[in-house]
Amino acid sequence: MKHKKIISAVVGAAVAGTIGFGAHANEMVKYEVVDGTIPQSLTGVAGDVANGKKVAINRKKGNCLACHTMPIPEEQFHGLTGPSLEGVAERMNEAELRMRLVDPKVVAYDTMMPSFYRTGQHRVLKDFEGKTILEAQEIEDVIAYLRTLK
Amino acid sequence: MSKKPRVKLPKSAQKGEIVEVKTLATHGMETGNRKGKDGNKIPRLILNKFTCSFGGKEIFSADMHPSVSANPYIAFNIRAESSGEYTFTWIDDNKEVTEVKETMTVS
Amino acid sequence: MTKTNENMVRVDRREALKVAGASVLAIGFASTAHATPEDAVKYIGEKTGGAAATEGSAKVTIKLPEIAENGATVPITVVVDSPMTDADHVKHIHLVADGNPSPQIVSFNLTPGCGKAEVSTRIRLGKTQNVIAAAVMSDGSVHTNKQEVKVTIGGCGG
Amino acid sequence: MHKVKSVTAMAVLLGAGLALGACTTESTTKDVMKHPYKEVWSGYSTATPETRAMQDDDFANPYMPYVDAAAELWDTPAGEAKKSCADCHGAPDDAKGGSMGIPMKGVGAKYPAYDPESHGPINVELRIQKCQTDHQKAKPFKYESDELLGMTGLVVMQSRGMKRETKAAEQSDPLYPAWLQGKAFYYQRRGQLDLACKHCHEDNAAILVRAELLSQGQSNGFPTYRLKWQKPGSLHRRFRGCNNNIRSEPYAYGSDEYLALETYLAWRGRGLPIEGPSVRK
Repeated sequence: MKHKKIISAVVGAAVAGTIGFGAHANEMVKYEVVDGTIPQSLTGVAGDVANGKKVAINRKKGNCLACHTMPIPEEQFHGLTGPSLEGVAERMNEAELRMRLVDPKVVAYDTMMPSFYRTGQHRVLKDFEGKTILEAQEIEDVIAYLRTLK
Repeated sequence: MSKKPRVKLPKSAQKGEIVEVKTLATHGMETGNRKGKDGNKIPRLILNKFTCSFGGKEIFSADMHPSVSANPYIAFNIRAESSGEYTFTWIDDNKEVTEVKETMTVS
Repeated sequence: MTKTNENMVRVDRREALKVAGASVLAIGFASTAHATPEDAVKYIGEKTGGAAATEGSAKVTIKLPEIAENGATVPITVVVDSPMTDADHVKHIHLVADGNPSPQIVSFNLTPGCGKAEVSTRIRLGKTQNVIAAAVMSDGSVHTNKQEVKVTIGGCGG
Repeated sequence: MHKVKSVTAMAVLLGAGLALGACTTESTTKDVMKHPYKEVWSGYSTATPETRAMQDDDFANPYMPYVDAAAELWDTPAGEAKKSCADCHGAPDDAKGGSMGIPMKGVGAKYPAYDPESHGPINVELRIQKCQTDHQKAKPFKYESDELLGMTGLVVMQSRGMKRETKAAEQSDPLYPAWLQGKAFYYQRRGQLDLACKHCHEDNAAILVRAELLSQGQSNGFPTYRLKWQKPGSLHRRFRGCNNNIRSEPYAYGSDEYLALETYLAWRGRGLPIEGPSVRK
């Protein structure tokens, strides 16, 4: 895939630099998009594989199984609208996965996949206004988990 | 709005014929396990008893628990013996009784 | 990945859903405690006075969808093989769940006047589990059978 | 916006003749008349045999006690005018439509209709309310009340099996502005999950999301008894539920936005038989 270089179009009121755990959604991490990827970790803290798997399964969080088949046989009913995530680590590197999770519309404008780290969508339910679906560290955790799917 | 239970009983039958009876009541069947918007448990309120009787004699009954779906549907069979009136009764947790009577002619 | 509507229309829902495993979903029972298969057996024992049950009895047929579209309303029919005479009939059919907050679902009380031991109703199942039907005969014998139902999980985080 | 060909975008282009893009204002008449689906199907066709059986047998259909109760209300004089529905329309199934000559048969297939007073679409629910206000001089049933659901079911039922029809997509039709508005709604992403109706019901219809087989989002089964609700419900309740699921602020029952969407959906489902009151998962 070839893409024009896009310079970080940052969403929300970005607070540069200092972000870690428990970041409030309206203090979003600034990130840079390079050739349709996000090379830099959002938090600088290594992702937790076990927590990433939990977040991926959780129907209120990643809910990845809604659309993707995953190598998690103990979970019943995997969705089929998206590609299977078995072996996804062979197909996408960390930077590509980060882009797909943070805001997939940058590389696939018509995708059904939610942007897990973005705010400002149209007519968001009041309880979720100004909040991202996942927190920055949760994004990193899910990436770490997905990287194990070889 | 009072919603009468629906009862489907054939108007007529041959003596000895086994006929199917279908009943459909309208009731929320509140389980007692749900929490309301205020965070408090919504008290249990279900239809707990259904009875079909003929000539004062019970032919069929059901003891229902919260795992019966809202708007309870119960279908069963009866053997047509003689013409007369069948009484169908539902009782809820507050002992409120709903009754429907249907007549079947047996020849 | 081809996603044209026309070639997907005839998807057999049951086949599609056989991508299986095990699930947890609550429908109207926001309860953490769930009955276990042991609770179900114990409950049946209480209801039948502890009579030894013939398990997996061919006399008891349970008709349930293999996959329930929604656990809130699952249609079920139970048929017990019995002549339903004064001398030999089914007295009770107990429906029992081994994964709901409590095992009891409904007990049907039959008489020879029923002519036929076949009953249908609709039940709530909080998750994938077994439904057990226990038939108590007029001679006191107990026949049971069970059937697993997969309860679907909704797509949106719900 | 930069253009990138993605798998999804490709799939959309390959998909069932989807000439309708995200833009709505520049459509030519020819474009807008094109059907978005090659084959239109009802949610009934992908329901399980058990759910279909519940719908097929009016006795087993748990919506019907509500309709029974509404049939009693139909004959009951109400309001200051002390008129019943029957006084003007005859029996619900009267082909001549009583003294006013307005039969209920066909209403479910033709609505939403144009309402000259509001200069926009009016659906069956709002029409019943308007009848109560204007002719019975009565307080209308509340939207989504048991009474209105029962009455809507009773009215729509008279059109069962009739095919959905609408001319709303024709520029000369008074419903055309609502059709355009509904179309814009259909293709607009919304909510924290950032989904438009079309992402599920056009791009991915008949594909599983978890255990949920996505439908075409057709309206021909409404009002419906939904197993999940364990209760009858209106199309606008379904809209609100869908919006909530994608974490988008829902609109009010009977709102202009939902009436426009209802008008547009009727067009997407034209030709489908009216099934209401149906049974759905």
